[in-house]
Amino acid sequence: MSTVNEKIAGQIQQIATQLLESKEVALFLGYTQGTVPGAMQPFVARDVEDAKRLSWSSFCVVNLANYLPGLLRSLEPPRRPNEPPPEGPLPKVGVVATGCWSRNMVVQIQENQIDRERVVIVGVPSRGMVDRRKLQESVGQREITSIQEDDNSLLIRGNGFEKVINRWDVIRDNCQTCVHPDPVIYDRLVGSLSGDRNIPDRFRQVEEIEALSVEERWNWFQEEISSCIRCYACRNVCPLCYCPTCFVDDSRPQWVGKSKEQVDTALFHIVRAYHCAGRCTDCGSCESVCPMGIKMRLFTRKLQKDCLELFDFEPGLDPDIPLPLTTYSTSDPEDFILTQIRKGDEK
Amino acid sequence: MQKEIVDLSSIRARVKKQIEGAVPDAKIDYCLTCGLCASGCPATGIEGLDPRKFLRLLVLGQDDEILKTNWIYSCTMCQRCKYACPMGIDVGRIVYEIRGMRPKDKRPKNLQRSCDLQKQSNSTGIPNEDFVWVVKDVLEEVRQNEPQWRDLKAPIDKKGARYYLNQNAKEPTVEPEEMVPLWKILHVAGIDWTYSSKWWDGANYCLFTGDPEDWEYTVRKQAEVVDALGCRYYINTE
Amino acid sequence: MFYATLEGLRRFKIPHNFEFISVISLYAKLIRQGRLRVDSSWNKEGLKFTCQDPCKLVRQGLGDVVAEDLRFVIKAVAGEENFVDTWPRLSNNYCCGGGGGALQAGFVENRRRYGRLKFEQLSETGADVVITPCHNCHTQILDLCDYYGGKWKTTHLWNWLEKALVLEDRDETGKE
Amino acid sequence: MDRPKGSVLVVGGGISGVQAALDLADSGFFVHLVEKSSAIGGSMSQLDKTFPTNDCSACILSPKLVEAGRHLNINLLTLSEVLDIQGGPGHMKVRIRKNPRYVDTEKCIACGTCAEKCPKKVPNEFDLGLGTRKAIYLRYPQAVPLKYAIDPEACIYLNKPGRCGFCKKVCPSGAINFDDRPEEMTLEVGSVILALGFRPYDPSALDFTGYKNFKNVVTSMEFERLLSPSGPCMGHMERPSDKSEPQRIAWLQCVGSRDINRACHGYCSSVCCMYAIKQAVIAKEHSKSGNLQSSIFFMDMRTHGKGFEAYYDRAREEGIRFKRARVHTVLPAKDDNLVLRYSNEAGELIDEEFDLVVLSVGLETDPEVIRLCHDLDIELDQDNFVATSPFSPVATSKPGIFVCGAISEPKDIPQSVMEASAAACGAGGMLHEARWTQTKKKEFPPERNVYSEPPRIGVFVCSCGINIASVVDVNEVTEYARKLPGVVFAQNNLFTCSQDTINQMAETIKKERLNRVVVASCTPRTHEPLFQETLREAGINKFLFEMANIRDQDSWVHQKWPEKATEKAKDLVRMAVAKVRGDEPLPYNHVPVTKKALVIGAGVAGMVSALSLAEQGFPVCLVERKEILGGHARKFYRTWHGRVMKEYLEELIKRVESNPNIDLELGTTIEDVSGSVGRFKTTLSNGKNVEHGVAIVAVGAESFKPRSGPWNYLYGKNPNVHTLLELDQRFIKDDEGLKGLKQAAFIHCVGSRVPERPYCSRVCCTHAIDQALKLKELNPDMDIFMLYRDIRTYGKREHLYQEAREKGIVFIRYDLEHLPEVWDDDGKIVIEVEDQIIGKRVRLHPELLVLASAVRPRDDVGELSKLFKCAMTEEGFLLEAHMKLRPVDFATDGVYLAGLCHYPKPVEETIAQAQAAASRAAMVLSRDSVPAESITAEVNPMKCTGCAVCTKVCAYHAVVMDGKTGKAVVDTGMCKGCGACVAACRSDAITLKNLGNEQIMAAVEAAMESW
Amino acid sequence: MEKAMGENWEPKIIAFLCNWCSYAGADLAGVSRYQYPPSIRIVRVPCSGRVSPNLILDALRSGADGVLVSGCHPGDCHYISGNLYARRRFALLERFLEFIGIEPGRVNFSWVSASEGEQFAEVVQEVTERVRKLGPAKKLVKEITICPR
Repeated sequence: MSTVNEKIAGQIQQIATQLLESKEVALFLGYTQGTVPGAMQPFVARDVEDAKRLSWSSFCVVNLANYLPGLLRSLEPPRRPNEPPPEGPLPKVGVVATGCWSRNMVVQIQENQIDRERVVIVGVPSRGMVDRRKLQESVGQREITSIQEDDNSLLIRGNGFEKVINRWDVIRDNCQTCVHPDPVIYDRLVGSLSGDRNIPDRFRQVEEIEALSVEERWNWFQEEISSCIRCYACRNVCPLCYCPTCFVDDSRPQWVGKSKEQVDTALFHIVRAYHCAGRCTDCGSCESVCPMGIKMRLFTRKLQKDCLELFDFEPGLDPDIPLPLTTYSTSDPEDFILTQIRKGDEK
Repeated sequence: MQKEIVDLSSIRARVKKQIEGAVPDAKIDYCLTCGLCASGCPATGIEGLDPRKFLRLLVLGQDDEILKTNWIYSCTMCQRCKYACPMGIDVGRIVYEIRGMRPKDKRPKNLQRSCDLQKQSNSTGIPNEDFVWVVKDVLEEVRQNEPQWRDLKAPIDKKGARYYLNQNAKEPTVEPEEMVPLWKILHVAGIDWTYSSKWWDGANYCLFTGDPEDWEYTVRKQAEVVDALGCRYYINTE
Repeated sequence: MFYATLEGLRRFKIPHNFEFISVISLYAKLIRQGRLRVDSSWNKEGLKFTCQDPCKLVRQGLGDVVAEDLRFVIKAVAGEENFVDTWPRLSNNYCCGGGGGALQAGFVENRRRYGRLKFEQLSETGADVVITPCHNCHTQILDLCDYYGGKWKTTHLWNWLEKALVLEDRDETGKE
Repeated sequence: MDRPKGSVLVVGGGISGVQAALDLADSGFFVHLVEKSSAIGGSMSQLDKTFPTNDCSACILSPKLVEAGRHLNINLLTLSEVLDIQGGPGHMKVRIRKNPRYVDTEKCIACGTCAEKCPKKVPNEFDLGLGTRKAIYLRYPQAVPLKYAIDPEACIYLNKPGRCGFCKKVCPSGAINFDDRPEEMTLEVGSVILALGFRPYDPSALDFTGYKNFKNVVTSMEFERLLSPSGPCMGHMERPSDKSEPQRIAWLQCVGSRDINRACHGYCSSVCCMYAIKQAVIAKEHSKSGNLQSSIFFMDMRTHGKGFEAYYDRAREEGIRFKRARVHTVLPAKDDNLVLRYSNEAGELIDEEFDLVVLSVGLETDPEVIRLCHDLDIELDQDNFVATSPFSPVATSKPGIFVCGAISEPKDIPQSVMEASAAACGAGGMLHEARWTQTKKKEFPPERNVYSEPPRIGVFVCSCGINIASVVDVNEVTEYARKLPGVVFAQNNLFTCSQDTINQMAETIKKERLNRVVVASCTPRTHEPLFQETLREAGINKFLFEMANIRDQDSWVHQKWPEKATEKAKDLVRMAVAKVRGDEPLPYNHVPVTKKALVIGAGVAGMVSALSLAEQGFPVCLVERKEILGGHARKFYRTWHGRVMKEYLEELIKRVESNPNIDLELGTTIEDVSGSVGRFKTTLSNGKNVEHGVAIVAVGAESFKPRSGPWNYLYGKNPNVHTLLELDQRFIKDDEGLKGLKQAAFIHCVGSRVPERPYCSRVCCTHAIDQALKLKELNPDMDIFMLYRDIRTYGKREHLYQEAREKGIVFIRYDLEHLPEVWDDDGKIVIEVEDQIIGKRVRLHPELLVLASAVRPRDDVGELSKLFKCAMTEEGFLLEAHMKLRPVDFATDGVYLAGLCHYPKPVEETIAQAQAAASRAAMVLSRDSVPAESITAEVNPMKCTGCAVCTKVCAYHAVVMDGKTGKAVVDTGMCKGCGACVAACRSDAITLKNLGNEQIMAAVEAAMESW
Repeated sequence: MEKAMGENWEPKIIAFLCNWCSYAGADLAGVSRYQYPPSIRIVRVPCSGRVSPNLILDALRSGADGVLVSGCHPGDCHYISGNLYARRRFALLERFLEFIGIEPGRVNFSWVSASEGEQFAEVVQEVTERVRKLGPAKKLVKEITICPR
């Protein structure tokens, strides 16, 4: 009897094989086993042979959408940035997409980063991915030599220990609070849809910060970013950060200093988060790849919460609903506007 | 609640047409139904009517109701509505015409009687001689009791007097001493005045019964008297 | 009835050689000319006066002019400061409800209901004396005061004019 | 005959006069704009907000006034009056008297010192006497020209020479001239436009309103001033008696309108219902307590304009009370409050107390204007408005003299603006041969190339007399400026804007080889153009310039802190220098114009537009989807004035067909549109391509046919149920059958003002009433019933309503809760409806039932709007650029609209709008090129990700995605330079010329440099 | 650089004002001589829609004790809708800055029309008071230049 993930892996292989064989796609983007125990890594299958290497587990933490625009471009003849693309149909790419990845792809479509016609999306309803830090904590900081997955538990072995842990306990925060685990757009579906989840306190972590005093919040923020080494892994893994020149690298104007001064680090995180406002689908890749364990998801999560509260908007659900910062409503909240506050006070 | 249904297979509105015949500028149709009249009228609500509703009944040809309602005797024809009406519609004038349309025996008795008496001479019906006697009697009393007024006058039928004074019948009939202050005032001012012994009462309720011929008759009689006396000015006690 | 004659002459085009005038205007003219000398010093208690603008005399008859004359005479007689005006007033004043034959017509309840506004308006002024220069008004306002429990005295103008007359040299006044 | 004069006289400097002047001056004519008072702006400048957008009146008006004030081809003659006009079209001699201002406008810098010192206070007529002003005064803070004037009646010196004269003593620029005298002049012009406006009705005579007797009874115009931030209580909404904020306000409608008894104004003033609602809404906003209770007492609510009905609906939702009642008596109550006594519809007397009563006074013609019109032999109508005809709505009885605005009928601002453009079209059309013959053109020397030069910045610090210098140490600032990086020259001037300093500045630029200039003085909003022109005269690009606002935003607001103000001035100069360092020369952008118009739709609107342009010599391509000209008007019997449509239409069609400048494309629609103003390319359905500089959309609308649903009323089921246009058909055919009818009924608002179509169709009340009158003409004994919700015979149409009542047509009001019931009784129509006055149901048996059904937008308007990138309203009508001041323009430059596709309107308004659209189009077509914004956005393709956020936030569709490269590109011809795209771009790939992030940051950082 | 906090401390506030409404309102405050504290340094921008979060952050980074962004009232925008896009951006930014511990009152937004001179003065007064209460800005300030004085 195989596990759910094994079944999914099998189906992905099957679909990829069929797509590649039929030449419907030129490449298939999925996951394969990594070298570290339990680790998975993004993988591009170019032929039927490669497709056999495709796999699936609870460790697929990096959002595949990030690689899509590049892969698509790689299939076009080389050209300069402002040169027109060639005429005629271009090769397609197959890709595996969970709920948040697919929502990310919706945003990418809205922002012209991928051409929906050129991607074949294999939707996989997400069961949540593992937070390696939680996992590590659950076994102390002992070295793990192997991880064996069952549907609801993980068997972890290391030098001199073996432990079974509840899978859900080590699932990433973003997955635990995810309300749309199902893919929003897909061409093939693997597994069955599980439906939206109702999580009343999905923004609990944000609310906890909000409940702090100003100074406490400032201290939290400063502490959170103090370990940042400005490696930009969070930016690099993010499918929404696709500017040719990132603002941190710009010198005219110089928005952010290149030094490791805390102010500049702060500005980097503020602007990075703000750039994701109304677009971030909370895939958690940034946090998963941060070598320093900075919980920068809280920043984007806050903006996500506000977008929902202020504009009743969640990104990625529908390509026809414009992104919140590209539209407006005449009745948008303005209780923060001084002249409106005063009016309110007088009343 | 089922409302009463008015069937208008054709509007006859005879009353309206009759009024329009008698009063070419009645302007009943001009009504905007804005309600300004009703807002300004103390009779609004009395007998379930007000000037606006009243006009509306006319326009919709509800003649029976118009002819039946006693609201026309609560409307004092004061014209306060006309004063502010954007169309200047004179509800008082219309009420007057409708009062006249009532058969005499269906009119308020005392009102009709006052007019009928006026046509004889005065609204109270006292004989002219009594009026002359009361004036003389009261005058005499003042002259005797109040020495400073011993030369007070109350001339009657004095030809060529400059002022003709027309006396409301209420005083000679009910409170004769109320005539005196005016005599004194005129006396002090040195006014040359006279009463007449005929058609001396200016109350004239014929204005209110709705019969123009009665009204005209009584005023004509008064005018004849004044002109016969050759007075320059005609004043009454109001 | 002032208006009965005024409008009667007008409407029926009755030929006549006299001029029809109001006694109120006559009082005012005589006072202005000095032929009637009046003094308000009698009003030591400061009795407050107000007045009714008879519809037939003012709105339908001679307009605001005669109503202003009325006020002029009352002020001369009772003292400028002792006159309290009503609102509405002059040509826009409320009818007392006694006119139009209402006093004779019977419908007493309706008549008093009509007069309610007049009663409230007059009460509002706080006046001690209400001058009613029309017989209908006089009777109606007297009745309203009685019926609704008013505190004022309803009178004709002539009583107060008589009271205020300055008499000593009356015989020397010239002729008109 | 000689060529006509290429100049026009516009009389009246209100919004319509200003609009007419601007239209003409921008299309090749020289304009003399005569205004009686000391400043232009008219009544609109006195308003607080405008309906239905709640725009700040002064804010939207000011730019137009400033434009008119500065225009090279507008000669502003304030304090002036027309005495006499001689001659005819093309050649008129106008005698004008210019009254003395006693202030030299060349010298006055509007510093206000004079007024501060003037000892004489008089009631301020701008605030309708609610506040005071001095004998030397500025009409209002944003006045154009921004020059003081002395009121000769109030001035102490002028009345007793030798006394006072303080103003002259304190004026820093020596502008006071007590010897100023009236001047008479004669102007030769080709045509005249009268834009004489209105005056608010004075309700003093209506004693029952209590106006003048009670302090807290004010007119609506007075209330505007009470609301206005620049008014006597600075927008705090205080009632006159005790300066407290009213909590209960009542508006009384129709004061001085629709009143033939006391006001002698039988017409409806058209605007009062809307302004009362607006005031009620705005008052609620102003209310500090937040529980202001607003009540409007009315007889018919007339919200017949675009967006008005929705505004009315919203007001009701916001809790504004609407009482269908008229108040006869306003009574005094405690604490200067007022009691309104009114009868409700049930006939019960109600007393209600208010803190403030606003009389919604109507509009009337000023007696002085009446006299002027008599003198000029201009025909007036029975209401003393200038008489016009429906088919030439802006022409007066005198050839060559046109009219616009409220002087020809009470009307709102958009309608006035529309007519202003129409009048400009009339005047300009008549004089088109003389276009550009009398206009002036500014010539500049070639510009020096400064690209390779290092910055050489000159700083001019103005003392503004003592306006700046008395607070700010200008010498210190000048010395400081001299040391700033890049600054090679710094100088202090007494008045930098004076003519001699300006000349000297130009010399300095040349001599010192300056390539950047900073002026530290007043506000760039008024003075930047002047200094920029100086730069051009000195041979450098005008965009190499910045201003530091050290007066309005420094010395004037920090009078108590001179040291800090000086520090601030230094900061501001440093910021300006930092900014100017990054300024680059920008091109004076122009778009060449294809001198051809495309007019879409050949109904009355389209044909009038096309003819108006063709007769001025411009080629027009007139596209009509049907095979026949005439549109809707073919089905229309007569105008409410009684003019038969057919005669006019046949004549119009003949003129269109025979005009050689008009290419007719019948049976044709629009397939595709590209390009922008001056250079559109349109593909027609017949395959033809049209290149054109402008387009006018006049595609009309449709009549709503209630074949089913709640408004059916037997339509299509009983042969005797018609729509208005169907009855018109029977009139046109002289249908004898109508004569014998005994009873007819009309139902109004069929499909209008209902949830699915929540707007008023504007024309149906008048149309239905006119038809009822026509039926009465055919058979005077016919009983006719009109079942209506509010009769909306606005303006002079009210006379028609009166006539209908006079003729015995019976009006019965219904509402949505009490709809008429209509059924078929064996082929006979039966109607039952409640008469709300007598409270009984009335049963009618009409042999003819006419449904005044809605005018609805055409379904295909949406596609057209997309092609031209024009917006639409929720109802599906086309949306103009600005509801108030740009009623015929689209937000897309070079595209205009006219007729029913904009909103339902009668034929006279359609014609006026069509002429207006032609006028606006002629402003483009009369030029070889049109200026475009210089400060525009620019894309760096190397940084652009193609995410298209910039295209989405651009309100002008100026940024588009290049389909080939996948990058954003800016159409500089369409870009207005707002920078919304710049702020939206995450990649810093799009920037605004001379307002890039780097430059703004330089200014910000400069502000913080020293502290 | 240590900023003196005290009675006489005048905060420095960068105000981004749109050209058509708020800048004009600031002018009107001057014309009407409404007095307000000499704390603000006005940067004229075409539209409040031109102001990106980056510019606001830059002002803070440069050491501004406070920031004010002011535009036309909704519906009055000279560029049709610039202020409405801005309103969304600012709503998110304002909440976000508070979230990471920037004091409420450092960054302020207002609508001031061209006819609201007094209101402009009041806004400056109020913003200045808010900032004064908070004291000199320390967060997100980049100490680059050392004040010579």
